Amino acid sequence: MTATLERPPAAARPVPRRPARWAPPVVVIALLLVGWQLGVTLSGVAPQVLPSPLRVVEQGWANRAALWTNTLPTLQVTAVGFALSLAVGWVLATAVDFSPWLRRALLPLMIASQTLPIIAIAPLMILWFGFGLLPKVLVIALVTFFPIVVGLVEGFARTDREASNLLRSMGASRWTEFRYVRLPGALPSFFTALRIGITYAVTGAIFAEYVGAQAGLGIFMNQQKNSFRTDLVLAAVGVSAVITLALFALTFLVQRLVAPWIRR
Amino acid sequence: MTATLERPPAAARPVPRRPARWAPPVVVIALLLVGWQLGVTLSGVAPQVLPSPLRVVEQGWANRAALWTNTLPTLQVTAVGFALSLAVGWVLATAVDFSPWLRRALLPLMIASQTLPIIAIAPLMILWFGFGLLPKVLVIALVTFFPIVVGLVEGFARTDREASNLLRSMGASRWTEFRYVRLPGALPSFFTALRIGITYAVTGAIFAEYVGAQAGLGIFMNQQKNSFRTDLVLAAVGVSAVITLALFALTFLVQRLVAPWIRR
Amino acid sequence: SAGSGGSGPETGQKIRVALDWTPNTNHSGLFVAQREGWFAQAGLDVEFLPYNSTSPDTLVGSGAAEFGISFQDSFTYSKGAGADITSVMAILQHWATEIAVKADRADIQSPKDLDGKTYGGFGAPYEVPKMQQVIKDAGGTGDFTSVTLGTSAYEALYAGQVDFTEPFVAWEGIEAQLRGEPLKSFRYTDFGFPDAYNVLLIGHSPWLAAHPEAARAFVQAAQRGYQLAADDPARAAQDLQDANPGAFTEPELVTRSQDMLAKDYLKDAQGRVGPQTLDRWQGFSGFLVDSGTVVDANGQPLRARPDFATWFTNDYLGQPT
Amino acid sequence: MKISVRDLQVSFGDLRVLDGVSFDVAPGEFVSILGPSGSGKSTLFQVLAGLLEPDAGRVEAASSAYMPQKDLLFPWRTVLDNTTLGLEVAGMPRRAARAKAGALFEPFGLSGFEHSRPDELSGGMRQRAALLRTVVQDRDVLLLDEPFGALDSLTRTAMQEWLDEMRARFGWTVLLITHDVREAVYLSDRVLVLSPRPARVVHERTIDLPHPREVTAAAAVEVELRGALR
Amino acid sequence: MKISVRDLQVSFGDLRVLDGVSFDVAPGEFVSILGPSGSGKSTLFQVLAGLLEPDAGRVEAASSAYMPQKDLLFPWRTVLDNTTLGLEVAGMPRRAARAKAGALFEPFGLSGFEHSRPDELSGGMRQRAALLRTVVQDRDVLLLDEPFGALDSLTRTAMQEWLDEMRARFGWTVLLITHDVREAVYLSDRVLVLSPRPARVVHERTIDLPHPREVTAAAAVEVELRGALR
Ligand SMILES: Nc1ncnc2c1ncn2[C@@H]1O[C@H](COP(=O)(O)OP(=O)(O)OP(=O)(O)O)[C@@H](O)[C@H]1O
Ligand SMILES: Nc1ncnc2c1ncn2[C@@H]1O[C@H](COP(=O)(O)OP(=O)(O)OP(=O)(O)O)[C@@H](O)[C@H]1O
Ligand SMILES: [Mg+2]
Ligand SMILES: [Mg+2]
Repeated sequence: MTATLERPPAAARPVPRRPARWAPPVVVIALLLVGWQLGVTLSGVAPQVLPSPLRVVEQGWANRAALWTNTLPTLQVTAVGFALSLAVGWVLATAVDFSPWLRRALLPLMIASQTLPIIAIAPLMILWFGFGLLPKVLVIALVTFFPIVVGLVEGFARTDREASNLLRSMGASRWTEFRYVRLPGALPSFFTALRIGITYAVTGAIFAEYVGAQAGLGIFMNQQKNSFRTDLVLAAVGVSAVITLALFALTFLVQRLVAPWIRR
Repeated sequence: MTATLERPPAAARPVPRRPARWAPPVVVIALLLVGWQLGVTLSGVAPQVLPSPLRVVEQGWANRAALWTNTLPTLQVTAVGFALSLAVGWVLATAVDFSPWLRRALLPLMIASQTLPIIAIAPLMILWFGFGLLPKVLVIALVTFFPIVVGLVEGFARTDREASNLLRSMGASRWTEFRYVRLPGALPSFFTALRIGITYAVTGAIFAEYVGAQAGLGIFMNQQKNSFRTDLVLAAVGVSAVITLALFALTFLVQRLVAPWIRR
Repeated sequence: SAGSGGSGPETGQKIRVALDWTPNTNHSGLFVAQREGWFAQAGLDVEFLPYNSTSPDTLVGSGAAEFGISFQDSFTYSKGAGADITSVMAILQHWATEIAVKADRADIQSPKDLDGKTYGGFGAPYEVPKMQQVIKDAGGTGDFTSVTLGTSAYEALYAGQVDFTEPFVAWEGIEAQLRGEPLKSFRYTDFGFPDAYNVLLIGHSPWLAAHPEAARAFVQAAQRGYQLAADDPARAAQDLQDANPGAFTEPELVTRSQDMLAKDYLKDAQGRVGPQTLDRWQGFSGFLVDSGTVVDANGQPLRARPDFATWFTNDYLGQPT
Repeated sequence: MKISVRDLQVSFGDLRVLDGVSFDVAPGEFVSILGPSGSGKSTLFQVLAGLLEPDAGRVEAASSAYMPQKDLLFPWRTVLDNTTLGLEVAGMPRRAARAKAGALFEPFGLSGFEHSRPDELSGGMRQRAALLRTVVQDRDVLLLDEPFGALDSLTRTAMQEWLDEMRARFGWTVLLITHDVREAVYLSDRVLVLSPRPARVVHERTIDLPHPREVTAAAAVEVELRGALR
Repeated sequence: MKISVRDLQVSFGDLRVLDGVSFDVAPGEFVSILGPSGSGKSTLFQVLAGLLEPDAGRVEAASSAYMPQKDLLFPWRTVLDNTTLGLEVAGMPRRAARAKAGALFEPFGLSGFEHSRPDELSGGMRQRAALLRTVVQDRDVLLLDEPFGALDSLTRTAMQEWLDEMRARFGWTVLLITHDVREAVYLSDRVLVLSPRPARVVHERTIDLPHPREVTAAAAVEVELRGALR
């Protein structure tokens, strides 16, 4: 390679500008929607089977009050449930990191917990915890705590041995070593897991409403499905997709605040 | 610290011996089971609500033929579905790593895909794909590809910039750089994600059977639930837990073969 | 009598009702009684439990609810397995589900033509024995393939993925008409299969014993609600929708369904709403027990028919007016 | 010219690092670069290796093998496979690459460690492995960023002699960053001295002594260069 | 004795690294360790810092501040916060620790980089930051593994002088691994020379010259030590 370059002093780095950043998803989603609309219109498929996107939007807008009323409880349950999930995930991962005994004892249980089908435990949940917030929150925590734990446990375990040695040479206790090396070292892995977990949180909440709920997007979807209103089911799916996307984006924001050093 | 040590040459490192390794999970699980058994016996709760573990084992054993018949299709669907999920995950993550445009275009779609409730897409799946293997395989792939993609994408993105530079200085193409640096560098993150994904795979398969199946653990659970046989539902849950634990353990084996350098 | 000691029901008696599904026309009498204030007049504080995936048989059987909606088929299995429940009222007097195939299936003229075909079902234990029996009654062998599909069964039927399924004629059946997917259906009883109470109101047996007055008050208010639904389906449909704002986005489905129930299903041969007979119970539940698929609390098939008279009661119903 | 740099300017944010650096390197020439820590020597190499775009200036550089200051051995490859990296990237079959790199383990004092993992090497051994990975690529131009910094004098002398011999044999063009003035004098045809940050070339010295050099003969040059570094 | 090592043996698998190393270090003494690359110097330090259990032998070592050969700056901390690490671990409030470490940025030539991220430093600057992180801990004993390897001669001399002065002022006991014989002679009360792997102490030389030392005065010692390293 014989490269020749002659450039004026440049202050700005070539970061894609706003339209360029937003263009790709907008273009692809627009293409998908147009294709869908055309497909539905041309095939003349019944709206109960597959409504057109225009119909979904139109009917969703017409029923925006009901959608909104049902979005709020789902949001609330998601927030509380995921907060619990984070707390449980951190506590378990930390405990497991400090004690290999606990690690061996708890990991199989945690994996097993992920195989509990809601269908099997829902009756127990209701009998034990009634119809309040609690069972739903527990379902969300159950569905989402596992990625958090795995991400943290593996993040902790991959800490540079030499970095741990440095801390030990400074006379650091296990806890100090954890705080100064293992904890920050596990953050990249944690944020990856957080993004996986939070994606399941909204679906988890909708799912949790099957355990028993007065209102919520899951209830709404079920009602509309039983009334054969596929368009409104999809409108609710759209709402939950938007919520999930927003939460996903939020994790990047949090990451930039909490761990700005993580290179992307 | 003034440490004094005088030790004979020691060949062996202090690795916990077999009984010590297996003791913790066995002890904890035994304690749980005994507590559960006692709780059920003392409270006299109806077996439809919560059967005792002894009863679950006993009835599970009595119905082992039916359990086995229903385990096989679930295993098959899990294997095929997760294989597809891995393939899709790798292809998407690689594509997205090569093209920031694709990354921005596809990531929102992938997140949105995770919010599709099976209840909404099951009818479409049936319409389009019948109720052979395909729709179930697709549901599993849908449920499990996302952790794989996120783990890989973030693993690729966290590649040491200086390592990439080194490869570029050797005249490596983007593809060669990917193969020599980004790919191996992302493996730790991939294996973490694999463990998360594979845990969801069996649950996903059971879930997928609700889309439509002749046999499988999900069908079995549903039938037994409708027959108020909570004991047999839990026996099936136990089987799926064992499968999941085995698959989880398998990931460590694969990791040791594929990427023995990952420190744990 | 026990419990409340024979004086009128304590005011504010709390009663929890477990529904089997999202609110629909099978529940209309309960919502009518609520909207018309009849529960309140009886001094009852009735709460409909929120939608949940737990079977009402389990909820009522464990005392998590005092009353619930059940079906004679599922009731037979949970009662056989030892659930502490009693059927206190028949909501639908007949089978309200039928074997349905697409109307253009010239090859299927009778259930006997279903041999070798594919059934899209819901994973309940009674479906296959029932279908087999109906097919045999119609002259077939009863050999068919069964696929568990849940609520996707209807879509699968329309798409030709399965050959027959078992819809509620007053819900999915009407929806199929509204959608323009005509169905052809066969009544089980036309081929000699025993009739059954498709939908039941059930109560927690210990609670019934302890609170006979409250039980009577509740059942009679519900009965009155269903009576109104049978007499004035339009008003019942309105009450149902008013009680569940936002739940029904297809009003025509509700009114037509309510009309159909009023016409053919809510009243017995004598025009009464609610009563049950031992004959009916022995017919269908006896058939299920005989099929060997009903098991007891220990998982052993019931060997002999139980005394079905202990499974239901008409004692809480009001006298025919 | 193998390398031609004119008026090179590089800044990191507000920090001006290279402030108009200019020099040429002729084919087969061995040029050492001396300069204070943090002056911008590694930055200059990154530009020459095509890894960093300068803010201004004109750079022409033939394709080179670059040894960064950090050793950057990959934990997922054995030491041998780390050293074949450049060859593999260039498309050489794995077996041939291993044979070629393996032959250098003996002179580099690494024999017996072919199949070790990099973190089983000492600091100096890692540095030698990184140097091996660079020179085995047989490129015309070598950019070596402090290749001998972690070596004891004996090992260092051996490596220097090896490099001197090889470049004479193959006519390599070498650009070497070092902090050891004696090393620069011993090896180079020419030495460039950079100023503290922001860096310019403040001194240039052609060394016309025959190879291999006697330490004593070059003492005067050494004193002159030390002076230029003040 | 601040440090007492008797018959120390360390192997990695089949690789025997330390083969009966014995020596003592008196309080306030400055001892340098010379030895071929890969002989086991860093391994010895790891045993002294309590990070590696020897296979046999007797080690007594007072609590020490250890500077490993790799700089190990944490990417999640600014340069300043990396240098306060040892102080924070010892329980010093963050503000006080920052003040204390911050005062050394000027003499270490790092001022202006307090709030940079470690990967924005040059190799030599990273090394100085790691040294700063070690000495600021004010421990009685310092274990320094090649602290000046990546520095140019001027910066190196400045750092050496600083260290010489400080240890005189505070009576630090210092154990230093270096490849620079002149550095060892300039700074040490005593020099130990290790053999190639498996390492033993093959030469020991007490240097009784007054401080600060003239380079010329120590030339004879330098020649002797170079001989021992052969
Ligand atoms: N990626 C970066 N971002 C910001 N500043 C940087 C970056 N890389 C280098 N610098 C700064 O540029 C200056 C020169 O760095 P460089 O690594 O080129 O020095 P050097 O001459 O190689 O020093 P040394 O001899 O210590 O290796 C330093 O002040 C350093 O802090
Ligand atoms: N973790 C390890 N596992 C296996 N072998 C190791 C390990 N650490 C060091 N060694 C080996 O021990 C020997 C001594 O290593 P050490 O790092 O002590 O050398 P050193 O004297 O510090 O060398 P240098 O001057 O190059 O830094 C080397 O041959 C090295 O390969
Ligand atoms: Mg440098
Ligand atoms: Mg070393």
